[in-house]
Amino acid sequence: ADVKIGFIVKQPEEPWFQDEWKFADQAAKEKGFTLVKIGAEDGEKLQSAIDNLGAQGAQGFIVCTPDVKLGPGIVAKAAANDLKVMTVDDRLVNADGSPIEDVPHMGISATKIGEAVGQTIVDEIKKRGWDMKDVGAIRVSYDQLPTAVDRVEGALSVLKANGFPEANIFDAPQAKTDTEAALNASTVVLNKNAGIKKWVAVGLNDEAVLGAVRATESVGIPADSMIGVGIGGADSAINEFKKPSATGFFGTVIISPKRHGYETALNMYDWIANGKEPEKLILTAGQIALRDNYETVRKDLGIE
Amino acid sequence: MQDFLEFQSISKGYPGVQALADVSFSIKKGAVHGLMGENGAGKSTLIRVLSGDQSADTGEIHIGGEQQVYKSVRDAFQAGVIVIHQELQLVAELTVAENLWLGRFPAKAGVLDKRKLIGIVTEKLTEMGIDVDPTAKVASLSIGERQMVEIAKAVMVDARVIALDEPTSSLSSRESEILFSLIDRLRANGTVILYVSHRLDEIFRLCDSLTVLRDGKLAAHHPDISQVTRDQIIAEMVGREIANIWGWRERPLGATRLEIKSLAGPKLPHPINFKVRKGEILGFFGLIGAGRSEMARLLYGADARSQGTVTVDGTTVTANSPAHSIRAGVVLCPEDRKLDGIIQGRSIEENMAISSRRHFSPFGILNPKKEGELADTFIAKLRVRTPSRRQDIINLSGGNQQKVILGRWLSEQGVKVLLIDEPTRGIDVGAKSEIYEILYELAAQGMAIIVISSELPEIMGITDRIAVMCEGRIAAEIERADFDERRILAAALPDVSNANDLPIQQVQSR
Amino acid sequence: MTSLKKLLLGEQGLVVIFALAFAVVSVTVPNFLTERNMLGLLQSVVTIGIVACTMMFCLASRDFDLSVGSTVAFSGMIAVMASNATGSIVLGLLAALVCGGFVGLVNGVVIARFRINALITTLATMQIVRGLALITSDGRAVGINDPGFYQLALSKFLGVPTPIWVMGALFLAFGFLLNRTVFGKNTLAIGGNPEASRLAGVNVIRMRIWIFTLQGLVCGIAGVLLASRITSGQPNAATGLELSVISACVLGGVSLAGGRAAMAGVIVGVLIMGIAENVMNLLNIQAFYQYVVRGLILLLAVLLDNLRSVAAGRRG
Amino acid sequence: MTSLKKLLLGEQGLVVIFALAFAVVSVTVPNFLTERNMLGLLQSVVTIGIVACTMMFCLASRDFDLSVGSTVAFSGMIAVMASNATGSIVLGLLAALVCGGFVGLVNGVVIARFRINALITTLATMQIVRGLALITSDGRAVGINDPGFYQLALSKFLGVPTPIWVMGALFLAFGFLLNRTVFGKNTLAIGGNPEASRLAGVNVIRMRIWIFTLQGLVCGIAGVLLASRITSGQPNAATGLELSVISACVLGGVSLAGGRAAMAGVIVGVLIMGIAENVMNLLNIQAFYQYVVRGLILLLAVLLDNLRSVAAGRRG
Ligand SMILES: Nc1ncnc2c1ncn2[C@@H]1O[C@H](COP(=O)(O)OP(=O)(O)OP(=O)(O)O)[C@@H](O)[C@H]1O
Ligand SMILES: Nc1ncnc2c1ncn2[C@@H]1O[C@H](COP(=O)(O)OP(=O)(O)OP(=O)(O)O)[C@@H](O)[C@H]1O
Ligand SMILES: O[C@@H]1[C@@H](O)[C@@H](O)CO[C@H]1O
Ligand SMILES: [Mg+2]
Ligand SMILES: [Mg+2]
Repeated sequence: ADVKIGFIVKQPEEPWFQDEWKFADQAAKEKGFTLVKIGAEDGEKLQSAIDNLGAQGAQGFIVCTPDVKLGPGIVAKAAANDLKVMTVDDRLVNADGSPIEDVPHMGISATKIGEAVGQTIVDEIKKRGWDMKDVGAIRVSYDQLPTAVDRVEGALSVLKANGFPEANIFDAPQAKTDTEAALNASTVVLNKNAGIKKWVAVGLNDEAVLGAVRATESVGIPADSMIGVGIGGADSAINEFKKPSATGFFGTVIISPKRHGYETALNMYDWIANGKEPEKLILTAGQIALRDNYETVRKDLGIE
Repeated sequence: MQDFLEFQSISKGYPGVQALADVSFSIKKGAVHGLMGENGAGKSTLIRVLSGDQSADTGEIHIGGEQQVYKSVRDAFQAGVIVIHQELQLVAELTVAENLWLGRFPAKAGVLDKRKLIGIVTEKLTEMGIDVDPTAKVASLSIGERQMVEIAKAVMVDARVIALDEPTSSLSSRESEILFSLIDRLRANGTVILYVSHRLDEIFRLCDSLTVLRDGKLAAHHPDISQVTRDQIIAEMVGREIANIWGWRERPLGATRLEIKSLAGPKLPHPINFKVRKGEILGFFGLIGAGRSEMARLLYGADARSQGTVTVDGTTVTANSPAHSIRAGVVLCPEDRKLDGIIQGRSIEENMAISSRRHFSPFGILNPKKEGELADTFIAKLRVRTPSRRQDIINLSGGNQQKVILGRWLSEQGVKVLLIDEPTRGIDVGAKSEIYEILYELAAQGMAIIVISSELPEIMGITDRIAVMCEGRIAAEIERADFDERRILAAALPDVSNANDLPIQQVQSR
Repeated sequence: MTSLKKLLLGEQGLVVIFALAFAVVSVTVPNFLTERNMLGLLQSVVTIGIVACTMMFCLASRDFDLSVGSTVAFSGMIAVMASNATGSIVLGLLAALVCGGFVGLVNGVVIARFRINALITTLATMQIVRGLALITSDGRAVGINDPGFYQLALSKFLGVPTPIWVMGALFLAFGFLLNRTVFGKNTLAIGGNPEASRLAGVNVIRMRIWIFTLQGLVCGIAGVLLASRITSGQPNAATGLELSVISACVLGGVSLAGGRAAMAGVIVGVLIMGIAENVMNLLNIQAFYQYVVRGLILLLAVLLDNLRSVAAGRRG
Repeated sequence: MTSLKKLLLGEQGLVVIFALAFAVVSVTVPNFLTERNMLGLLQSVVTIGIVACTMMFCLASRDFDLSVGSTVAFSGMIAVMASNATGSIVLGLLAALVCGGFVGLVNGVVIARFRINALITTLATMQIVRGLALITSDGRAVGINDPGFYQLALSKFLGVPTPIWVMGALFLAFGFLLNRTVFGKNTLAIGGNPEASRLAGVNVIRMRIWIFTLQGLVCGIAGVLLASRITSGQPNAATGLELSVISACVLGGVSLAGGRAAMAGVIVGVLIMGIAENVMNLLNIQAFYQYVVRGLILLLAVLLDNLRSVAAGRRG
């Protein structure tokens, strides 16, 4: 029979997911199966999406869930529709918070990505010879999104472990996850601490960190007094690197949508067509990209 | 003089109603032409066609020999046609001056000319003898004042044709007189005036010629009004003779039904006291702003009182809201049907049953059959002109809307005190006498009825006693045996020294 | 010809147009008219459908409620937390209803008694309640301990899942309330002319408070079903629900200017929204194009309905 | 005593209350009343402030526009793409204005000419335009090639950044338009009583189309400034802007029922929203509590304003 596979993501507008879909499409073309791409921003939409896949005769789906706690519901819904299920990016958990190990997963832990960010910042602070006491850290936060908290906390934990004073970390809560909101929130932090001249910034993604960078520019902090490290590595970050002169946006942790999109789709196909069950857990690594090496890094990850 | 304004076979239909059918007549230059007919006869529709607001299905309008083709009200305005509509068309949030200029503000390159804006209006208002502040927001004016502002629109520019649709329905004789002298001046200038009214006195006082509509058709055309009599016109309108519109007769009066003690509120600072007996009809007369409506609203609990008690059959009505008053047997039919009466978008049936349905809706569950019967009864009794009781009330003619609102209150059960504010505003002669009959019937059953009216003939014609209000106080209480126009008007006027220029011609012409 | 026109443009015009559209979709879109897909479709509109019942009353009385999404999320979370804490699903349910009802009551009192603009009030409570949901859960979803709770959503009766039955029952109940009771007529009257209604003895303040409270209670029900369906209480659930629900109502002919509403219309509005989503996914329409299509469908639906009322010569 | 009461409850009451609140905040919140923070605050309200100018007209004429957020994002993106493609910033600017104006024109024509509910129409265009933004950019941020474009936002005049000047200029211009021109009076008249305005010969349809078109143009300006501030065109920018802008207007005393509006009020409304955010961040209030506080401030502001109008004895 024809193989039909669903690929459900939580935020279809995000470039990351566009890329995952793009690479999954590649796999579909190679193997000749149908890929159904559905965006599902919340638990309810996700439920309907699974029903919808069942109704159109798909055999399985890959999902990046809007919330990991939706786990038991997703598993039950998949079973009810007789669909195989794999997760990507974010791993499902039970009611008690433990991972649902039966469901094959490919992803990277949010905390690990965050730690990579933190490490990059610490290295650069040392390289520039700054005294951590004089440096302020902007924590562009969006605490209602659990992954966002994990990433930001991952980064800050590395900073603190390396002697960054806790008192110099300032929260800049974004009202929304766009650059303007991050810019407004960061501006307040900078103005409140006008005495601090050197800054670093972490956030949930590139857009958040960019907001902090724009804020430093608008209050006249020079680019070489700012170290912002984002997460994602898509166009927002690349645009920054392409600017004629370096900005405070120092680097970004690129995670590979290629593996996440292409390999998961391929694995699901194998599972359906050949009965070959995928590995239960594959963790991919994030890779740091800077202004001068981002092109190579992207090539290495196969996303050019 | 040749005919200046000509209607040629005008027809206009709405779903279920032929509002105008093949109506043709013409009016001479400089004439004031009356337009009469029962409620729903098609008067306002004809005026809406003239104003460019609605287009006729067939037929032509000629002014000064030229055929008029209007795509919008603007075209009609440019052709020199000014219309004062039956319902007030004012923007409450704007000032008096701004309302008078609306649609043609004085401006240079789009920037308002504030001087001219206020200057000319002040001039015109003074000229007309209208005492309203041009910079006041219309929201702060009483209905009567608003009506005067509406009328002032007619003189803001020089018009060839002015149509006035029941301009005096909420005016007292004093303000009406201002309008009449204005009309006399316009007539002298050669303006054609089309004048709609249900008040025969006014028609005879003002008009040179007259047309009567019936069921959308031309019933009669009188090029010279001096050739017709009142009774003839009534017969042409209603299709039957009405011997005595008022029909008042002696009734036995019972014990005190309603007692008001020191009633006062923010807009009515002087405490008011009065009593009404079982079976009695008490009239309240006064000039605009005398405080009659305010008194009724306080009594009914529509507005918050600062003090005072309302006692019905010896029991004091404690709580103070319309819902409570109704339960205590006190109801008010408000004066402003558009603002306080009709419920737009809902059917005649629902508009009538809204209050009384609680008597036949066990556990809040409706009884559609009962509601239908009730609606049909009052549609027939009050002669509401409509294709069906399910018609949206907004589609009725003004007078018919008023009848529906009256029906709402006349159909209430267990009413002990009925307050009606301007009950026959916009209602035709035929229906009027039927409404009075219903009031007498209710009174005979023991109800205490309070009628507020600005029409002196009406109040003298149907009440047993008149309380005259002046500047928020009851200036006089007069028994039927002592009714006298001069006395009543004198009491209504704030300053007695003015008693000599009482506007009594209108009353005398009766 | 004329009778077809009459049918299309009559009172039930929207329903007829909808039936035609449904027939077309059934024939042209593969996998659409299957029992599975129909059940899936109905389940996908349970939240919108349930909340639309009371939103209809709210709009009909010339009010507005933006806080429904937050209230659904909050009461769903409370249901989960309460049933986890007490071990009793019934207590969880009750807690959700109390919570939802309370939010509605507060909205109603502030709007009706203190006469504060409904848009602003409910925009404020929308944020406050969302904040409370985030605070009580610390921003994380709360898992359900007792698997019995999932059964609410999974259980079936005559092959149809319970949530759909609940929605159907509420459609019936609120349809009855609107057309056959004094409460319903008074709601419409208030929407038509609040001042006239008050003078006609309707206790407008009490009515409005009741309508908002009912709205809150119904959000509580929707919240419980949602939590059960997604097997957790999520503080971020149902964002943007308010606009979907209001759209469904307006599509169904409820007037934002008050005074006009019909349950059949609202059901059709809800179904149109659900079918649009369903069909777009069945046809595998790209995410970005879905935005455009969704917008166009909305426009088309009101445009058709509008042609209808213009032809019917409605005034105002 | 009475003169204080008069001041508080008079026409300018909201402004006075605001001035008092501002004084209190200045004294109690550290770092608030610094030049840097003031400029930061003003910059943070540029988008809301600019769009509020025309939203005021829209609401005053009894309309409603939910599409502003999408239009700001879309026209910002178009500005960047056009200036990248042509190498000319001016052409980019023009392209943004044309785009914004076009969206507004479409809204206006559909709403005024085809008489379709404004809420539904703009909800539809909100989605369509967002979809277009995502489609043209493939969902990605578009970087600005010419650094001169950033200068729009970074450049200063008399120490104050250009965007703030632009906002100020628009406040003046639209304040003038509202109070001193035929256009403004007609807007208020249409909102206050559409039927009376039509009968008085105001071309209601043309006015409404103009208002929406202006709204679109102004969104274009806001979009360009936003793109310049964040140095890229982002298809996801400015989501939810519509509700913030409408809140600011309503806070500033613009009536949703039409007919009532004042520029000073709207400016105060915009500032209240900006100050609330600013102060919460200065005081380090936790994100989840910010929701609650934001809601409470909104309520408080309208409550105060309401007390004022009740005391002033306004009817209806
Ligand atoms: N938009 C409409 N839809 C349906 N019927 C209408 C509409 N407008 C008017 N009518 C009907 O047309 C008829 C004529 O109405 P019109 O308003 O011209 O009466 P009128 O003579 O002015 O009465 P009144 O003395 O009560 O003002 C009435 O039966 C009315 O119900
Ligand atoms: N909406 C309003 N706002 C402010 N003042 C008002 C309003 N309505 C009436 N008034 C004022 O209150 C006073 C009493 O008016 P009321 O309407 O009670 O008088 P009335 O005797 O019934 O006269 P009318 O014939 O005008 O109805 C008048 O001075 C009037 O100007
Ligand atoms: O939401 C994030 C997404 O932005 C991408 O970074 C992959 O991981 C998901 O959890
Ligand atoms: Mg009439
Ligand atoms: Mg009165």
